[in-house]
Amino acid sequence: MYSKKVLETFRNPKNIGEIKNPDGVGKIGNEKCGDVMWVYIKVSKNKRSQEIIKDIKVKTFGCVAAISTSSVLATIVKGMTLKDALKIDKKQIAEELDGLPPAKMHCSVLSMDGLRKAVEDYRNKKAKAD
Amino acid sequence: MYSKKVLETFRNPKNIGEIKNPDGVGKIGNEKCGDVMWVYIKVSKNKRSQEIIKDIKVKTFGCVAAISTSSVLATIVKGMTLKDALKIDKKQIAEELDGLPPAKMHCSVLSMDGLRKAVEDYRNKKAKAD
Amino acid sequence: MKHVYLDHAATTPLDKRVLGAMKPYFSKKFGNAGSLHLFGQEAREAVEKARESIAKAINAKPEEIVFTSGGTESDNIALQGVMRANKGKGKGLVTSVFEHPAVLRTAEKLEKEGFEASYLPVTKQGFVELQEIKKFLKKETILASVMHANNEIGTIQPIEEIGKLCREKGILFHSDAVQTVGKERIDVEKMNIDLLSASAHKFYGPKGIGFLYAKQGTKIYPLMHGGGHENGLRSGTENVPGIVGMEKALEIAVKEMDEENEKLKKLRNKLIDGCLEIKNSWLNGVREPRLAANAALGFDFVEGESMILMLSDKGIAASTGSACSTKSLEPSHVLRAIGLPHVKCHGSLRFTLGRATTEKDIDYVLETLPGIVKRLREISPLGGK
Amino acid sequence: MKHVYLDHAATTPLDKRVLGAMKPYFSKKFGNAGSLHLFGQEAREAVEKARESIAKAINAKPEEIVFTSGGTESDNIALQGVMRANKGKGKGLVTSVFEHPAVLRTAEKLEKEGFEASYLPVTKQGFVELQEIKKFLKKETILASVMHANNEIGTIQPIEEIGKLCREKGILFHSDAVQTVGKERIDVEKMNIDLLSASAHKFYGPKGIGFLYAKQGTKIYPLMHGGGHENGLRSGTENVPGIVGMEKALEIAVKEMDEENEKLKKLRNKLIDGCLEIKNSWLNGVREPRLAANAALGFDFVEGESMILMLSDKGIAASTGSACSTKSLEPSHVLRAIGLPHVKCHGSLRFTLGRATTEKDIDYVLETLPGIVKRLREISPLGGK
Ligand SMILES: Cc1ncc(COP(=O)(O)O)c(C=O)c1O
Ligand SMILES: Cc1ncc(COP(=O)(O)O)c(C=O)c1O
Repeated sequence: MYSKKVLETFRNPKNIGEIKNPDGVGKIGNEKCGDVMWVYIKVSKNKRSQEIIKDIKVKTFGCVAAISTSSVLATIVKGMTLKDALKIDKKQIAEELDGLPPAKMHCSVLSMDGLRKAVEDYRNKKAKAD
Repeated sequence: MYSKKVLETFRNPKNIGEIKNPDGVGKIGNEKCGDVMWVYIKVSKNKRSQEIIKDIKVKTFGCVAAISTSSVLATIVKGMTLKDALKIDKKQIAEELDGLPPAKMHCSVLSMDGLRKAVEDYRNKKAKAD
Repeated sequence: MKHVYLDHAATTPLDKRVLGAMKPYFSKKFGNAGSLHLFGQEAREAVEKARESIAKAINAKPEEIVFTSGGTESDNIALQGVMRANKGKGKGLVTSVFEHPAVLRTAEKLEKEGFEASYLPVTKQGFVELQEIKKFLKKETILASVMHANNEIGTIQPIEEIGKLCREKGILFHSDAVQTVGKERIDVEKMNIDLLSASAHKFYGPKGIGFLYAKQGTKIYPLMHGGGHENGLRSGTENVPGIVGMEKALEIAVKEMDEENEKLKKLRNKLIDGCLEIKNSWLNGVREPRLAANAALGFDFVEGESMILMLSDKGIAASTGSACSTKSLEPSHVLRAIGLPHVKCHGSLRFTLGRATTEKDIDYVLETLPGIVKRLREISPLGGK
Repeated sequence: MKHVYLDHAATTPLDKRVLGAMKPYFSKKFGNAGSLHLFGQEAREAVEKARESIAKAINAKPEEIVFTSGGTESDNIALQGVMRANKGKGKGLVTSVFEHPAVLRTAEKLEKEGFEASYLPVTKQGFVELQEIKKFLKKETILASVMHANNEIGTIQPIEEIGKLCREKGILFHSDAVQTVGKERIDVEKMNIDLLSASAHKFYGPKGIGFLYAKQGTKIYPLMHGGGHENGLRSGTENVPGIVGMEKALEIAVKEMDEENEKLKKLRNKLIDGCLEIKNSWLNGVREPRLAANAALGFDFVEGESMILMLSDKGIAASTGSACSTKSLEPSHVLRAIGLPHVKCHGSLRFTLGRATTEKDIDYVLETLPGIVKRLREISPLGGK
C-alpha cells in the first residue's frame, strides 16, 4: 500500500535526530493518535539577509508514513527561507513520496505543523531576546 | 444423490415392457409432471384359488427413480395374491432401493397407484364379463 | 472406458497452465495480501496485477473489479447490494424470466424485502426483446439485470442495446456474464454495462473464485462485513492463488477465443446435425447468436435424467440444463420460458463442448445416443410406437 | 536473505500433503458436484466424504457442516442468518468487545437493521468473564457470539462454560473458532456450541474455503441465493478442490496437534522471554490459556508498523495484530479492550509461530529485534532517553 519511495525513505530517513541548542523546536501530535513529531531547526541568514533554515532534524514516533514524511519535509525545506518553507504544500510532500495512502495524508500535515511550530518557537524566542 | 441400488436397478430394469392381451392395465401420472407409468398385469389363480399376479410389466416415461421404482414394484408383486400386492407399502419399495431422495418419494407412490389401477381395470373387466 | 466430457457450461477442468501460474502462491508466496511484511507485499502485488489484467480484459478500471467467491456471490452482491443501496431512488428491479437461479432467487428475496421485481418474457427463439424492455423500464426502476448468454440454451442477448436503453433512462444495468466471460468479447464501456458477474471455473480457472465488475461510483452495500477488503465491498482474506489463477485463465481464454470458437462451432454444428437425425428431436433456441459450445437438444417421449445416466454409463457427461443441487421436479424454467410444453421440457439434453473436445468425441456421442434414445422410447408409454 | 515467517495467525502456507490431496480435483476429477453424470458423482462423493471427515473432527454430524468461502463468510452467515431467522424471539445479540471485525462489523450492521447488540468487556488478562456474561444474557437474546481464541493476543476463552450458560437460557451460541480449528481440540457437543466458524487457510489449508458448523435444527437464513446448494444455506458451485484440501488439512492438523503444540509452546516461550529482555517491553495477555503459537508483545516509545517494516527488511514477517486491509488509524481494539493505554497499543508486535518454525528462526529474531527497537527509539521523541 505504500509507494516504493515511501519505503525507501523510511529505510534511509534523512535529517532524523536532534539538534543541540536549536533555534526553534516544534512539538506536534499526540501519543494517543500514535504520531508524535519534534522538529528542531537552526536558523541563519542568506546573502540577501533572509532568514533561512540552516539545519533541520526531526524525531518521530509513528508509522512508516510519519517517519517518511518527516524525512522528506526536512530535506525539502533545508536551506529554504523561512517564508518559503512555510508555504510548502502538504501535497508537495506527498508527491515527493509518489503519493501516500489516503488514511496517511494527515502525516504530511503533521510534519508541516511541526515545522510551523518550530518557526513560531524560533520567532518567539527571538522576539524575547530582541 | 441416488443410491447404488437405484442406479443398478435403473441400469437393468426388470419387468419393463408390455403384455399382449393383459388382464388389466393401469395408466397413471401425466406428461406435464414428467412421470407416466402404464402397468400391465396378467392374473391367474394359485392352488388355494386366490387371484395372483401371474405376470406384470411396466412402461415408464420418467426419471431414473421412476424407472427404478417401476422395476422394483413389479419384481416384488409378481406372483403375489392381488390382496397382498395391494397392501405393499410405498416405504417398502423405497427400502428395496436403499432409499430414494425425498423429492423422488412420489415415484414409489406413483408405481403403487399404477398397480392399483391395473387391478381395478382387471376387476371391472371381470365384473363386466361375469 | 472412453470419457467424453460435454458439460463445460457446468464447470471446466482447470487448465494446466493456470495451475502452473497458481502454484507459487500455494506454499511459497503464500502471504496474506493484507499483511505489511514482505510475504504480504508479494501477495498484494499479485492480487493487484491480476486485478489490472482482468480489468483490461473487459475494458474496465482495476478499481472496478471486486473479487468474490464465484458467480453466485457476484450476482447476489450486484442485486442485493445495488437495490438496497439505492432504495432512495425507487424499488423496481427488472430482470428476465430465464435468468440463472442466482439472479431469480435473489430477485425473489428482494421482493420479500419490499422491492418490486418484474420479469421480462423471452421469445420462442430465446431472446429478450428490446420492445418489451422499453415497456418494463420505469422511473422507479433502480436496476435491470439481463444475462449475457443463457446457460441452458446458449442464446446471446443484445446486451449493448439493453445497456443503452438503461443508460438513457438512468437505470443501472447488470449482466450475468458467467457463461460468456472468456468465451465472448466483453467491453463494459461499449456494452453500457454497470455491473457484470463472472465465475472462474467456467473458463478453465479455479473453482471458488469469481469477480464482480462495478462501474466506478455505483452505490453498493456489501453482503459480508469484516476486515473491509475489496474497498469494503467484500471482506475476507483474499484468495490469492484463486485470483492469480482466474487472471491467467482469462488471459488464455481471451487470447485463444476466436480460434477456439471457430473450432467449437464446427464440432457443435456437427453434433446438432447428427442429433437431429434422430426422429422427433429438436434444437432449443436458434443457432445464431448462440454460444459456440452449446448444443441444447430435445427428444420426444424420453426423459432427460434417464438419458444423462445412460450416457454417463457410456462415459459421456451431459446435462439436462443446469447443475443445481436442488433436484427440483419442475421442468426447466428456461425451456418453459421459450414456450416449450411441459412434456417436451422433460426431454431436454444439453451438450456443452470445450477445449479438449475432438471430432472423435462427437462421433462417439453420435454413435451412442441413438441407441439410448431408442431404448428409453421402448420402455416409454408415450409416443405410441 | 533469511526468511522467517512468524505471521501464521494471518495465514499459513498450504501444506504440500494438502496440495497433493487437492491435485486430482483440479483437472481430472473436476466435475461439478451438482451434475448427475460420472464426473459430477465423483465430485459429489469427494465433497460428502470431506464433509463427514470434517464433521467427525469436531464431533458434529455431516449435515451440520456448511461449506463457505472462509471465516468471514461463516461469521456473517452465523450472525446475519441466525438473527434474521429468529427475529420472532427477540432482538438481542451478545458478543464481546474484542471479536474479529468479521463479527464486530456484522453486529454493527445488524444494529442498523434494528437488532440490539451488546458487547461483553474483557479482563486485563484477555478473557470474557462468566459473571459478566450471565448479566448480559437476557430473555430477548437470540444469539451469543464469543470467539474461541483471540486472533491478536491468543487468549483462549472458556467456551464450554459460556455455551452452558447459553443452553440453560435457550440462547443460541456461536463461536468464531478461526484461530483454533486445527490448533485446539474442538468438540461442539461437549462445548455446547450451536454454530462455529472456521477458515482453512489458517490451518495450512487453501485460501478461499471455510466452513460453518450449524447444529441441526438451527434456523438460519442464507446470505446468498441461487442453486440451493448446501441445503439452501449457501448457493454456488462447490469448490471441490478447496473442500478436499480443507479436509486433508484438518485431518493432518488434528493428528499432529499435540506434538505440534508442545514444540510451538517451547519456541514461543523462548521468543517471549527473549523479547522481554528488551527494556520497557511486555506481553499482551497471559501465558495460559493461550494459543501455543502466539507471542503478542509490546514495546514502549516505538510504533508497530515501523517495527514490522524494519523486521520485514531483515526477512522477518510479523504483524501488529491483525491483517486487515483497512489500515485504520485506530489502535487495536483488542489491546484497548484489555485496558492498554493508547500509546502502548501503538507499540504492539505479534509473532505467531507455525509448523516450519525452528529454534534458529527464534534466535534470528532475538538477534535482530533489539537493534530495531533501539534504532526506532533513537529517532523517537518519546521515552526521554
Ligand atoms: C448464468 C450463470 N449465472 C450464475 C452461475 C453461478 O455461478 P457459480 O455456481 O460459480 O456461483 C452460473 C453457473 O452455475 C451460471 O451459468
Ligand atoms: C478470529 C478470526 N475470525 C475471522 C477471520 C476471518 O477469516 P477469513 O479472512 O479467512 O475470512 C479471521 C482471520 O482473518 C480471524 O482471525
